[in-house]
Amino acid sequence: MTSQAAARGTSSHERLAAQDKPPTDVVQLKHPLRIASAALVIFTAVAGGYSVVTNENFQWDRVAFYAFNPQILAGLRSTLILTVAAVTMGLVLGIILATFRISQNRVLSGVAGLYLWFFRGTPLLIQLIFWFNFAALYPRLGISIPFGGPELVGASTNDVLTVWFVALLGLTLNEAAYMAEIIRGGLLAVPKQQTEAAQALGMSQFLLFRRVILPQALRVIIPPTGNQVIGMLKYSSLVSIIALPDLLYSAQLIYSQNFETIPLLIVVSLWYLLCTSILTVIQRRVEKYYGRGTASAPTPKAAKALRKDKARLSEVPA
Amino acid sequence: MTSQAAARGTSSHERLAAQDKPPTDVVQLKHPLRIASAALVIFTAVAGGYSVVTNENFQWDRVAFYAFNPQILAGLRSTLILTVAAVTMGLVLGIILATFRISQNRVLSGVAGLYLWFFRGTPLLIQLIFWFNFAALYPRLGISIPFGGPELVGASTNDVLTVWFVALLGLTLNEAAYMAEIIRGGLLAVPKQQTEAAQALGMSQFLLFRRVILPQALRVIIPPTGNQVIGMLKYSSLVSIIALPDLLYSAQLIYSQNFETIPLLIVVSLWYLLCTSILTVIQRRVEKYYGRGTASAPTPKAAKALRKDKARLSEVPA
Amino acid sequence: MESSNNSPKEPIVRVVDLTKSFGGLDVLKGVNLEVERGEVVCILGRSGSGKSTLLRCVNHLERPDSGAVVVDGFVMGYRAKGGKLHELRTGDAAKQRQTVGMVFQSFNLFPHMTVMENLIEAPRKVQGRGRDELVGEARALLKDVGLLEKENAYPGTLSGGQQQRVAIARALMMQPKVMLFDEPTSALDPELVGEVLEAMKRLAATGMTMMVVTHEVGFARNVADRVIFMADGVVVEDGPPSQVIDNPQAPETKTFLSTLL
Amino acid sequence: MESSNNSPKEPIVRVVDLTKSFGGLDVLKGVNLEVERGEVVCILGRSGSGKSTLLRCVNHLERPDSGAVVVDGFVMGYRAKGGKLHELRTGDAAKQRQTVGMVFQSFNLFPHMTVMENLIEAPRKVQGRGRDELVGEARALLKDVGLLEKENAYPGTLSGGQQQRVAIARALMMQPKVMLFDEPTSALDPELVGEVLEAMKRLAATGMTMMVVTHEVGFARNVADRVIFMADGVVVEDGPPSQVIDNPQAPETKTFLSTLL
Amino acid sequence: GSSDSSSASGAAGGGSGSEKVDKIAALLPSSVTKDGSIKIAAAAYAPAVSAPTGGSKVPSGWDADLMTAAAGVLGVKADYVMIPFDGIITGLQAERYNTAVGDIGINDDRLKSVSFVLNHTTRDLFVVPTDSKVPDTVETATDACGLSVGVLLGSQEAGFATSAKADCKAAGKDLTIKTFQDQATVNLAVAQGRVDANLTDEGTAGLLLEKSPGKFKTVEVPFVPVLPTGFAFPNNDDTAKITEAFAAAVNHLIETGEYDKITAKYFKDGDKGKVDKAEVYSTTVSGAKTSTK
Ligand SMILES: Nc1ncnc2c1ncn2[C@@H]1O[C@H](COP(=O)(O)OP(=O)(O)OP(=O)(O)O)[C@@H](O)[C@H]1O
Ligand SMILES: Nc1ncnc2c1ncn2[C@@H]1O[C@H](COP(=O)(O)OP(=O)(O)OP(=O)(O)O)[C@@H](O)[C@H]1O
Ligand SMILES: [Mg+2]
Ligand SMILES: [Mg+2]
Repeated sequence: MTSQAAARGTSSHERLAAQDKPPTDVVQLKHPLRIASAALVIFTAVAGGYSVVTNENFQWDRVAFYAFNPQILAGLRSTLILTVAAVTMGLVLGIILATFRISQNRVLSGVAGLYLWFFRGTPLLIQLIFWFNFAALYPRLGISIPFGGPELVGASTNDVLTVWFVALLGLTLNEAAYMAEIIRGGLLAVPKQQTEAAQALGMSQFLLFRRVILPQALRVIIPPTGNQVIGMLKYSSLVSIIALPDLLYSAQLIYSQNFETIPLLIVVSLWYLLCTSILTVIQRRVEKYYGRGTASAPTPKAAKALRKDKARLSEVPA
Repeated sequence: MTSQAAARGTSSHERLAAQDKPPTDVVQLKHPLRIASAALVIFTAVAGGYSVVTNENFQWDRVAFYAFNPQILAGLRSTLILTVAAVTMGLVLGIILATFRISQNRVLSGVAGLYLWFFRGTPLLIQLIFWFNFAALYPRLGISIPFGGPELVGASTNDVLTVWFVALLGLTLNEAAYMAEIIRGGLLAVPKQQTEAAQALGMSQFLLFRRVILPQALRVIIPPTGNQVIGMLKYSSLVSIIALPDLLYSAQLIYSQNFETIPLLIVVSLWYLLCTSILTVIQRRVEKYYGRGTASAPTPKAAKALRKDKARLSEVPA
Repeated sequence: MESSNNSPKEPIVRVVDLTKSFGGLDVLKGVNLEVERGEVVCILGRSGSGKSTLLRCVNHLERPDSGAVVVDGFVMGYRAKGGKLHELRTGDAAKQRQTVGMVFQSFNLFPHMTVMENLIEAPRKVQGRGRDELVGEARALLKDVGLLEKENAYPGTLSGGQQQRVAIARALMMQPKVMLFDEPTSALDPELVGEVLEAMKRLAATGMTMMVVTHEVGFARNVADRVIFMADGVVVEDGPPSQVIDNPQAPETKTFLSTLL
Repeated sequence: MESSNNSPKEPIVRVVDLTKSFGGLDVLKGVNLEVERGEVVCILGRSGSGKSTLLRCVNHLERPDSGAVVVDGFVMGYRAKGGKLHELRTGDAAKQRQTVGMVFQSFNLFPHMTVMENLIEAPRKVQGRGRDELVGEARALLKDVGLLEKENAYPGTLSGGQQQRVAIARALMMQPKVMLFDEPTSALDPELVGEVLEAMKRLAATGMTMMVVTHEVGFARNVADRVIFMADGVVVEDGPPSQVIDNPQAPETKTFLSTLL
Repeated sequence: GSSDSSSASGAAGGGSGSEKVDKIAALLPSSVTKDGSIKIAAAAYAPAVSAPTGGSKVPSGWDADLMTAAAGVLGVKADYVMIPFDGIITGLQAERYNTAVGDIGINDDRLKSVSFVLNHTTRDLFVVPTDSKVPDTVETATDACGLSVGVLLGSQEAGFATSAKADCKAAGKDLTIKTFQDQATVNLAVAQGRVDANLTDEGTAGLLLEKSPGKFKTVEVPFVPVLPTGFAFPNNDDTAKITEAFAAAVNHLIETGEYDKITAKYFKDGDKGKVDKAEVYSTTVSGAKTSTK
């Protein structure tokens, strides 16, 4: 039976006799498929690139013309401001939500759960339309005695919910829901022992959260947050629904009048690609920074366990 | 010094004398803040709910009227089909991209990297507009001799790129980029030793990938994939830009004529919430299923290490 | 090699009728125990007998179901007033824990802080002491445990034995009245056990009150003033090492020691 | 308790002038070694001496820099033809590995398959054998290692010793000519070591050729036909256990053994 | 031309006057008659085009009904696709559609890319809330300065608003323009006072007043020129033939009175924008009007 198995694996080889020295000249394996596929891919890329550059439908001259158009640049600025502001505020609100969610207090945790369910369950587009038209539901915002009592302080909804306010509100509330989940994951990833060690040193809840848990959680939180920022850069274009001219909508405003759709979309794509590339580089840097001190990992035993107690004298059981 | 530290922590307590028995009656701590905050939250929720239900601007009768409108239901069907199809195809393409990305072959890995960079770097909205207007760039699709040679086979771009095709193409290509990253993470999470064990058993690359690596990677891949499906359900509403009447666009078509915007958006939100809730439940189930056999974890030593070798006789160093 | 403490008869830790259960499992079933000031007490017992739970009750990381732990006259986690125990708010309970230092099996240094930061963080933020004063103190302690040159290293770059010695120094920075050790060497490679035991032995010689859960019978025999043997949630034997280790009375102790020898 | 093999003088494994380096680090510096059919060879040596790398070269999990490993007349990873070694494609190299079974320190069972699936997966898919035949064979092997009742359990629910015995059975299912063991017991709790060594001992008694990297000197002394001592990438001592263990010549062997005793 | 005289005309819109007329049908280029249907992009822009309801695929509205009737005269099936307004011209350029409807204004900018067959003229109005302080008539562009005006993305009105803004700038004042992606959102914005006025065409304004009784009123804006509107066609080799065919079909509908019937259906106060003759506007078809000026 054993020889049968061997025959299957090695039948076509030249078998060496017991005293033959194995040859020392090695003929390396060629990888014709690998080379061919690489060639095909490179060829396709070059052909595609050639076609893109030479196809005049792309209107590269118009692309160059619009690349630094002041309206486009203003849109880019709006997009960047929206992204930075929404992510920052989403992060803060997300931290609060995450701590609510993992809190012992059932009510707080339930409320946070409801929030996450609602804001992760409906499209951002609809949320934006809702906030924008909030005046149609509640013409005045204010604090009043509930169940039909008189208003104490208040203002016209539209005076409060300006376009930018609505955009930031919508993006932030939505982003916070996603950030909360990321942060929760990060907080749960910090070993319970760290909490105990800090408690044993007499640290208060707040201190141990701020100095021990959060910095360690950040290491887990940072990478997906980077993705959220890049995502936000792109999804923030949904604010065009409330007529806030961000990068994409600025282009749409131009091409809806002059129909130079393709070159304008190319301009916008190039700007987005540039921004996401820069963000990606920053993300890598930040990740590296938060990995400090922990690259060579603080798990005291796990790795060592495998090297341990190798040397042991034992008798074989009878 | 020691007494100084103690004084700080316990100064206000009644100190027991050395032979006093400590009291046994315990007065539990009250949590007035916790109770108050819970009460506030519940009150706010009830007041908010009351206001939503009684505010006639929400037009609940119209919501009920449109909830099962055939156009809305048809839109819902389109949304679901798009979601399922795009995620499935995105998964398949994502697996290919992920294997390319981690492949030793620099060209393949580079091409996959470029793909990811491009499709994660530009908004889906722009990608959809591009594909939809692809005919403006290339009126005919076909295989032809590159660099200006004659066409071999081909068809009019618009015959190929129907609305549904464009929608699926756009969503799939975009989704694949995200899935590829998820899958790559999953594949890298399978310990290298599993590969070696399978190789040592004589398994071929393909077999070990299919039977050993992939099933284990799935455990890591499933949870974020669930999030992608839920995300896709919502982001698929972007196809309204190319006039594919999905759930949201169906509602927009209706309110563009009768201007009953708010009730229709509520209807759409309710449907989205229902679908995402169902998907979340399914996601939990699937996660559980893929956790099978590994719940009580296959890490041979890590946990046990800490219980090990406790009993050891040793002399204290001099 | 009997310890050279001059045992003044004044209990600094008193454990009175302590019970604790988890879910349905009764882990501590009425533990009574006193530790004198300056005494070194080793606690032995097999896995699951409740040793760790006892230590965790002493610094109130676990709340007892009934009974109490009195450290230096104060009931841990409560304020004794008018014949009743009033539960402390978490903030006050945290402050109270300063009097008790604890060293864990798995070191639990803060991985994102250097050794020096690990040492001075709590005394600065909890006790509000000055940085310079603390750095000086920390250096002295690090010198004691032979790790002065590691003050700017991150814990991840240290060996297990080094990490555990830093953990001991970190606990001492709070100037506790009692030090608790929960199997401080059981996560270490055998070569590294010695250096940690040595550091503990030197600490004992300074007159620090210590409660040590350990399986290092050699250490117990040489350093402990008293050895306590726990089984099934109660103390079954309590006496000098010469008695408990070399001449055990309770059947549980006999069985346990025989598996070690 | 000398092993009862009747050592036929025919080498089944030949390691010839094997060198291997990682980056700048020369791990194997010209290893020469022969293993007879049915022989049990234990390999000792301190950490980093290249023992694992040697085993991994034997079944071509690592590609040698120079030299060759010949198993049953075939050069591992190559086809010897016209005085040259032609590198095999990965698929063929994979098939060739069937002749060599390997058991790892960390078991490496497939966690998502039951014990039975772990055993029959490779012979079914690689050797294309029938399910029913394999299930019968697998049951016989599981019975040998005392785990018949666990055939439908997932590895995660087994103890380390049980997992390692399943790993041995899994390797045997491929009907290899040589079995390699890389510290098969060093990840186990002490109580569990015995059952795995026992299984290996019974395997040795069946006449299986075995190369065992181990620190269990007791096992080596009792079961091995030959003990090889490696240091710094070369074989420094090679002989029967009575010679290498009880009467070592090389200074490296002496130092090493003295740390163990 | 097509010989299939029984070819279905649009089910919903067709009336007595939209039977196939072979002579006119023969004008269609073969690329259209080949599969017996024309692909029509329709932007929902009530009352010109209202999205189909109740399982039908054919939209209603005066522009859509006219198109359906014209298709009937030409003996081809009207194959509608509903798309957003700003996708119309691009869709035509990509030759995704043979023609488009949606109260599409004819202007010189658009004529650079596409061709038209005139079928109507549209007057613009401001729609303002009933309690608005905007006077009943805004005579000149500079009178509108200081207002914030909501317009629809891609519409002619968006263009007019932009030029009014330029006039205001020249006069040292300003005009705020908010461009929304659909008419429903513009309406909401006006209703809530987010913008002071919606610059839109007469038909839309009428519908809006009808659907939201008591909420809005209209304001005359004589400074905005009357716009010719029509069916839009892509510029390609067949433009001359297809525009000629559609012009002939519309003219036929005008002659038979069908045109009057259709517009009467949607303009409650009587249609002020009817045309006497369908003309071709194109920069590629010889003999066509090349400018609206
Ligand atoms: N937080 C907890 N929740 C539930 N059960 C617990 C908890 N902590 C401890 N236990 C259980 O209480 C029992 C005693 O635990 P404890 O850690 O005190 O034992 P031990 O004597 O320290 O044992 P070991 O030597 O293994 O550390 C064990 O059965 C343990 O599983
Ligand atoms: N894939 C690799 N890449 C780089 N270095 C490696 C690799 N594998 C092994 N080494 C190095 O080669 C040396 C020898 O390793 P090897 O695992 O063969 O030693 P060993 O004798 O098995 O030691 P141990 O008893 O610790 O398992 C070590 O210094 C190790 O770090
Ligand atoms: Mg314990
Ligand atoms: Mg090794």
